[in-house]
Amino acid sequence: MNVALPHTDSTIINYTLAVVALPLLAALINFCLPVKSKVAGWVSSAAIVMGCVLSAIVFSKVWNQQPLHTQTLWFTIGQTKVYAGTLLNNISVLMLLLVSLIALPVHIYSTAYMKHDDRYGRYFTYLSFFCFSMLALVVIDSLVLFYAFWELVGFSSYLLIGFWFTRDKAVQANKKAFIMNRIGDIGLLSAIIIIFAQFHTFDIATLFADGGLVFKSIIKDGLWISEANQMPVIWQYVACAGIFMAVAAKSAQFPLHTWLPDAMEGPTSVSALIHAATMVAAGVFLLGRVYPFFTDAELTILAIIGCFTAFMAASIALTQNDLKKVLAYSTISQLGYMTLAMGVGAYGSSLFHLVTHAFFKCLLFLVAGVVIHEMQHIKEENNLDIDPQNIQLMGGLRKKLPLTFIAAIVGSLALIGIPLTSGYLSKDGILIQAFEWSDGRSAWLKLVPVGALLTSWLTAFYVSRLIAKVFFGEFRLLKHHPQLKMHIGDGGWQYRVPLILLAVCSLFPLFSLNPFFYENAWLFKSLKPANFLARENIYHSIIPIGVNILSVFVMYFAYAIYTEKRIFQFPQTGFLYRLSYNQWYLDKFYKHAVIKPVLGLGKFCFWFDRNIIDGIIHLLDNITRKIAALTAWTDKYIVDGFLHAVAALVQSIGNFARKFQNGKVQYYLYSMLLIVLILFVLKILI
Amino acid sequence: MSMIRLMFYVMSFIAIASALYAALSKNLVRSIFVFFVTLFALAGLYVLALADFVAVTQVVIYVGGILVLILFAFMLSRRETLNVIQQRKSTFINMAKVPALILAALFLVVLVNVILKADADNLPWIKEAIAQKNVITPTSSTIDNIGVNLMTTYLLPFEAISILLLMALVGAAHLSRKEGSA
Amino acid sequence: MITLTDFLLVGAVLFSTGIYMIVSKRNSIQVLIGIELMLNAAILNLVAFGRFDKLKNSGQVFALFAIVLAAATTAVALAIILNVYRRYKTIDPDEIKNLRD
Amino acid sequence: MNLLTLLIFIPVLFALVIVLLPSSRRGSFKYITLLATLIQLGISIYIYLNFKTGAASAGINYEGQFQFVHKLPWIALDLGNMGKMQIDYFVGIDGISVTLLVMSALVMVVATLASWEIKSNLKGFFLLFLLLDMAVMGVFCALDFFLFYLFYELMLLPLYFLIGMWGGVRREYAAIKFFLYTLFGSVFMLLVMVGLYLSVNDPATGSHTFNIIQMMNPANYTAGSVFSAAAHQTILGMPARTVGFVVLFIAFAIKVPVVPLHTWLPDAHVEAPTPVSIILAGVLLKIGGYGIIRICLGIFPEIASSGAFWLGLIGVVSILYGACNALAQRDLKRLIAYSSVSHMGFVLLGIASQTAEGVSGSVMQMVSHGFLSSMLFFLVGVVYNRVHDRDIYHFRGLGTQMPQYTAFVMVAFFASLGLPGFSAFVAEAFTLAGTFKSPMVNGLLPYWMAVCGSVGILLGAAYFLWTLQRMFFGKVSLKGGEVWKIALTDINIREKLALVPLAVAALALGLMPSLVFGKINDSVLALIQFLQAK
Repeated sequence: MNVALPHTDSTIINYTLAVVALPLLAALINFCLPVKSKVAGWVSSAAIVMGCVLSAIVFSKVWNQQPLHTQTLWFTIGQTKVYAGTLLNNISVLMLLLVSLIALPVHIYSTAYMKHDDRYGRYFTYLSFFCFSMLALVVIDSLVLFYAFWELVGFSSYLLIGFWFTRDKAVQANKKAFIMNRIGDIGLLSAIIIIFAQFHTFDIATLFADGGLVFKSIIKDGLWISEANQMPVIWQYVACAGIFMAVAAKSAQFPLHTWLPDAMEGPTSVSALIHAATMVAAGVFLLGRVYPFFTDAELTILAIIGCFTAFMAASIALTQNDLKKVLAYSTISQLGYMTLAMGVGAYGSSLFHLVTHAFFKCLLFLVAGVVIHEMQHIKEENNLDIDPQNIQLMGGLRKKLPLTFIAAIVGSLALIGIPLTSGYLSKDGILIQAFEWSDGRSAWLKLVPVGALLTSWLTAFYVSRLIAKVFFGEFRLLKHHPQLKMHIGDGGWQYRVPLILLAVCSLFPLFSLNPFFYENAWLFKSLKPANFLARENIYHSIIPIGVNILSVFVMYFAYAIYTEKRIFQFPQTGFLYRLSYNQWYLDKFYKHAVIKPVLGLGKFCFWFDRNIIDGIIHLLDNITRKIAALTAWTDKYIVDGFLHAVAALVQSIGNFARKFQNGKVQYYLYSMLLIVLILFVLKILI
Repeated sequence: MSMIRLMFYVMSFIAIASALYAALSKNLVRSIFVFFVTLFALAGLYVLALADFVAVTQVVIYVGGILVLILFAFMLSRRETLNVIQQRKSTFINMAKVPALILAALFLVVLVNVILKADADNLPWIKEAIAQKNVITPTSSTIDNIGVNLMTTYLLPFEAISILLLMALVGAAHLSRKEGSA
Repeated sequence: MITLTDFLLVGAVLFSTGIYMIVSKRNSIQVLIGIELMLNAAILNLVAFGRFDKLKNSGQVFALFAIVLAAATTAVALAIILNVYRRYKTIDPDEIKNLRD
Repeated sequence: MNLLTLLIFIPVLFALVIVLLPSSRRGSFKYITLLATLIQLGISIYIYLNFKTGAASAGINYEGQFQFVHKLPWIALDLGNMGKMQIDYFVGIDGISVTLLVMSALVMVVATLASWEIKSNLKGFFLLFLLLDMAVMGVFCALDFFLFYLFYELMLLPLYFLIGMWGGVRREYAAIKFFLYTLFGSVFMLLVMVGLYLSVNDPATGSHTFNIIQMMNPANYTAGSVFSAAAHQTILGMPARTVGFVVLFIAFAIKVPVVPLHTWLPDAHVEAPTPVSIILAGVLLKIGGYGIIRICLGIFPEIASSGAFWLGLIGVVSILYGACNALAQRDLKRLIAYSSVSHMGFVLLGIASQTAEGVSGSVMQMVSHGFLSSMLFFLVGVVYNRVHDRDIYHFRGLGTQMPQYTAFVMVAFFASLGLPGFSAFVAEAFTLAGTFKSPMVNGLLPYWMAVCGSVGILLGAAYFLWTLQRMFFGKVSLKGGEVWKIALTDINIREKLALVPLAVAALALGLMPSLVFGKINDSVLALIQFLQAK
C-alpha cells in the first residue's frame, strides 16, 4: 500500500480482498478434497455466502462515494513499475455485488443439480475458481491483471463447458469457446500494449478516470498525442478495435458470438452463472471501464454492431428447438442491447440492463435447468432415446412444475420488458436513449433504434413461443409414448429457493419504487452520464407505451400459434426460416472461410518445411555426397587406376614372357632362332 | 659344263634331297638310313672341295661311328618307342610343323641373302691367297701337310679335343649305366 | 670351276633343313639327326674355305675337329636320350618340361 | 573454491565416480547423476539467493560488475614478435545468466529423473549426460570467448551420441542433421572468434585477448584491425563487422532455432530419448538466445541496431511459421517441437526490440520456456514410454484413463499457450509490449510486428486445445485396445516429483515475475544503455 489509508478504507479493501480470496480458497480446498466429495459444495457455497455479505458491505460503503484505489508494487521491468491493486468505484462494486448475488443461488442450485455427478468436487472447484476470477476481474486496477483475469474467466469457462469431457460435443464446444475468446484476448492484449506504449502505465484509474491520461490525449493531424508520446492515429483505432474484439468475444457479439450457443453443452447451472449472467457481461463491463477511450465514431460503430447482434440473435432464437439454445441466443441478443446502449452513450442504462439481465436470465436458465433435469428424469425412467432439451417434446408442464412455471413467467416478462419487471426499466431506458441519440445524426442511423425496437418485438415472440411450447398445451412426448411414467416436480429446496430469490430480484421493487420510469431507478441515477436528457421529449412516453402494447399482441399471437394451433402454422421451408434455423450459416461460413484455410496454411507450412527447407538441406547434402562420390571415384579409378594399370602392364608383360618358359626345349630354340632371324632381318632392313 | 661341275650338282642334289627326305620322313628308321646317304653325298662334296682327308674322315667317323651309334641306340630302346612314334598321324603337311617350316625357310632366305651379299669369292683374304698361290690345287697332296700342322700349329686344340673326347666317353658311359646308382 | 658360293649355298640349304628338323621333330633322335645336319653344313663351309689355306690347312683341320666333336656329342646325346626314355617313357622333347618355370 | 567453477565441474567429478565404478553397479549410476544434479541445483540456488542486484552489479560491459568471478591465466604462450597469446579461464555471471543458470540446473534434475527410462548402456549414457551438463553450465558462465567456444563445442559431442545411440528409429539421420547444422554454425563462429582475437588488445597487458568484455569496448580494438569499428574493413565486399555479426547470429540462430534454420529441431526432438529432448528444449535452445544477447549484441551493438528489423522479422516469422507448422502435426512430440520454434521466436523478437521490456521478456521467455518445454517433453515421454506411440490420432479419452497425467498436461499446455498466472504469459506479454514500444523508444521495429506476434498466441491456443480435445477428452478409445489400456497407467511418484517442481516454477514465475525480473533488471537496463550508447 503506497498510500496510508484511513481505517475504514483499509477495512473495505480487506473485505474486498476477502471477497475475492474466499472462492479461491474454496477452490484450493476442493481441489485437495477427493473428487466425489460432497463437502465441496458446502465449502464453495459458504465462501460465496460470506462473499455476498462482505460485498454487500463493501457496496454500501463505496456506492456513490469517492472511488477507492489502492495498489502495491508487483514487479519492475526495465524502468516500468507494474502495480497490482484494487480500484473500487460504482461500477466495480456493483459488479462485485452482482456476481456474488448471482453466484449464491447458482451455488445452492448446483448442490442439488450436480448431486449425482461423479466429479461433484471438481465441479465446485471449477465454479469457485470462476467466481474468484470474475470477482478479481471486476475489482482489479491494472490492465495487465485485468487481462490476466479476463483470460482466467475464459479458462474456467473452458473447464466448465467441457466439464463432461467425455462428450465430444462438449469438448468441441469448449475448444471453440476458448479459441474464440482467445481471438478477443489478442485484441485486448494488443490494445493494452498500445495503451501501455502510449501512456507508459497499466493503471486503469490513472488512465480512464475523469481527467485521466486518456482524456488528455488528443487526436490531431493523423497523430495520436498523449502527454508522453505520440503515434500514428491508426493505432488508436487498432486499440479500439482490439478492445471491441475482446468485448465481442467475451460478450458474444457479432461476429465472434458463435461460441456461446455451443457453450450450452456445459451443465445448466454453469450456463446460468457464466454464460448468461456474469462472464458474458464482462465484455460490457470492460466497455464501462475503458469508456472514455472511445471516440464518437467508434461508439457509433459499437452501437451498430450491438444493434445488429441483437437483431440477428433474436431472429435466430425464433426457430431454435433446443431450450438452452433459445436462451443462449436471447442472451446474445440482450448483450447486443447492452453494447448498443454503450454505443449510444447510454452508459448507465447499459450497466442497468446488465444487472437486471443477469437476474432474469439466470432465473430463466435455472428454470430451464429444472425442466431439463425433469425431462432427463423422464428419459432415464422410461429408457427413452430423446434429447431432454428439445422443446418440441415438451408442453403442458405448468401443471407438473407450478413454481417453475411462475418463475419462468416472471423471467420471460422481464426479458420481454413488460412493466412491473426490472427488464422493463432497463430496456426502455436503452430504447429511449437510442432514439434520442439518433436524433442529431444522419438519417440512416435511425436504423439502430428501429432495429432495437424490432428486436424487442421479436424477443416477445420467441419468449412467448418458448413458454407456450414448454408450459402450455399438451405434453407432446406423451403422444409418442402414451405409457409414459411421469414422476416429476419442482424439486427440493435447493431448487425452489434460488428460483424464488431470483424471481423476486427480477421484479421492479429492487431497483425502483416507481415501476414505470426508468430514470427513477437508484442504480441508473448513480450511473447516468453527465449529458443525460431529462424527461422532456416525446420518446419517453411514446416508446414504452408503443413497445408494450405491441409486445402484448405479439405474445398473444405466439401463444395462439403454438398452444391453440390457431390462425396458421409457420412454413418451415422459407429462406428466412432456414437462415434463422441454421443460425445465419455463420458456423459454416467460419468453418470454410477461417478454420479450413488456417489448417490448410498449417499443412502448407509443414509441406514447405518438409519439402522446401528440408529439401534445400537435403539438396546440399546430396550435392556434398555427390562431390564426395566423385572424388572417391576419381581416387579409385583415376589415381589408383593409373597405379593399377602400371602394375597390370608389368604383370601382363611378365605373363607374356612366362609363356615362353613352357619347358619345351624346341620352343626355346624356336624362339631363339626366331629372334636371331628377326635381328638378321632388322640388320638387313636397317 | 665340266664334269666336276656336274658332279657337284649331283652330289649337292643328293645331299639336299636326302636331307629333306630325312627331315620330312615320319619313319625314324628311314630317316636314319637316308641320313647315311646325305653323309656320303657330303663326303663327295668334300672331295670336290679338294679335302679328301676330311671326306674320308667323314665316312669313317660319321658313317662308321655316329650312325652306327644311332642305330644301336635306336635298337637298344624298346619297340614301343617305335610304336609311339608310328602312331602319329601321318599327314604330309602337319599344321604343327608350319611355323618350323616358315622359320627354316626364312633362315634359308637370310642365309642365302647373306652369302650372296658377302660375295665370298671376292673376299680380300681369298684374293690374296689366290695371288700368293696359297690355294689347294687338285693335284697337291694335303694329308702330310695336315699331319704336320696338326702336330705343330694345332697341337693345343688337338690335345683339348682329345681331353674332350675322353670326357665325352666317360660321360656317355656314366649316363648309359643302369638306373639305381645314378 | 665350283665357286665358294656354291658350297656355301648348299651348306645353307642343309643348315636350314637341320633347323627345321631340330624345331619340328617329335623324336629326339631325329632332332639329333638335325643337329648332325647342321654340323655337316658347317663342316662343308669350313672345308670349302679351307681350300684357300694351303699352308696351314686351318679349314680342314677344324673340319676334322668338328667331326670328332660331333661324334662325341652324339655319343653323349644318345646316352642322355636313353636316360630320358627310361625315366619318361618317351623321347618326345615336348613331353619333357622340367625346365618350365 | 569458486562457486561457479564448482558448479561447472561437479558433473565431471561425478562422472569420474561413474567411470571408476564397475558396470555391475550400473543400477547406482542414475542415483549418482541425480545427486550431482541436485548438488548443482543447490549451488545454483545459493548463487541465485546471494546474487547482488543494483546498478553497481549490472555486469554487461564492466568486468568489475560481474559476480562470482573466477579468472585464472590458462594458456599464455609467448609468441615472440607476435605478442603473447592470452587465453584465460574466466567465468562470471551477471543478471542475464543467473536465472538461466538456475533454470538449467532444475531442468537437469528433471532430465535425470526422466533418464530412468534409459535401459541400455547406462554407463555411457550417464557419462555423456554429465559431460553435457558440465558444458551447458560452462557456456552460461564463460566470459572468455575461447572458453565459451570450448564449452559450446563440448555440448555438441555428447548430444550427438545421446541422440544417435539412444534415440528412436531415425536417430542416425536426426543426429547427423543436428550435428551438421550446429557444426556449420560453429565453424564460422570460430573464424569470427579468431578475427576478434586478432583485433582486440587487452589494455592491461597489451596482448591480444579472448575476453568477451574487452571485446565490447571499441577502444580496445587495434586501429586498422579487421573488426575495428573505426577501420571499416570489408570481407568479400561487405563490411567486416556486419559479416561478423551475421555469422555469429547464424551460429546462435541455429541453436535458438529460427526459421529457416530450424529443421534439425523437430527431427532431433522426435528421435531423441526423453531426457535428451528435455535438455535440448529446456537448455540448449536458451544458449542460442543467451549467445545472441551476450555476444552478438554485446560485441556488435551497432550492427544489432541497424539489423534489428531483420532480427525482428525473423522472430515474427518464426512465431507464426512454427505455430502454423504445429497445427499440421499429428506426432505429439513434433507438435511440441514446432511450438518451441514458435515460442523461441518471441525471444528473438524481444531481443530485436532492444527495449527493457522486450529484452526482459525475452529472458523471461527463455526461463519460462525452459521449464515448460521440459515439462511438455517429459509428459510426452510418459505416454511414449508406456505404449511407444505418440500419434495424436491413436489416443482418445486419456482424461478418463490417466486423470492425474491429464491434469499435468493441462497445466503444461495452458501454461505454454500463455494462460495468465503462468510464466509464459508475463514473458510473451512483455515481449510484445517491448516490441510495440520499440518504434517510439528507438525506432528499430515497426508497430505491426507486435500485432503479428500476438497472432502466434492465438495459434498456440488452437493447436494445444486441439490436441487436448483430440487426445485427452472424449470417450476412451485407444489404437492399442485393451493392451494399451493396461499399459497406460497414471503417472507414478517419480514422474510427479519431476513434474511438480516444473509446474510450481512456472506458476511461481507467473505470479511473482519479480523472481526473474528483480535479478535481471539492472543488467537489462545496463544492456539497453550500452546498446543505445553504441
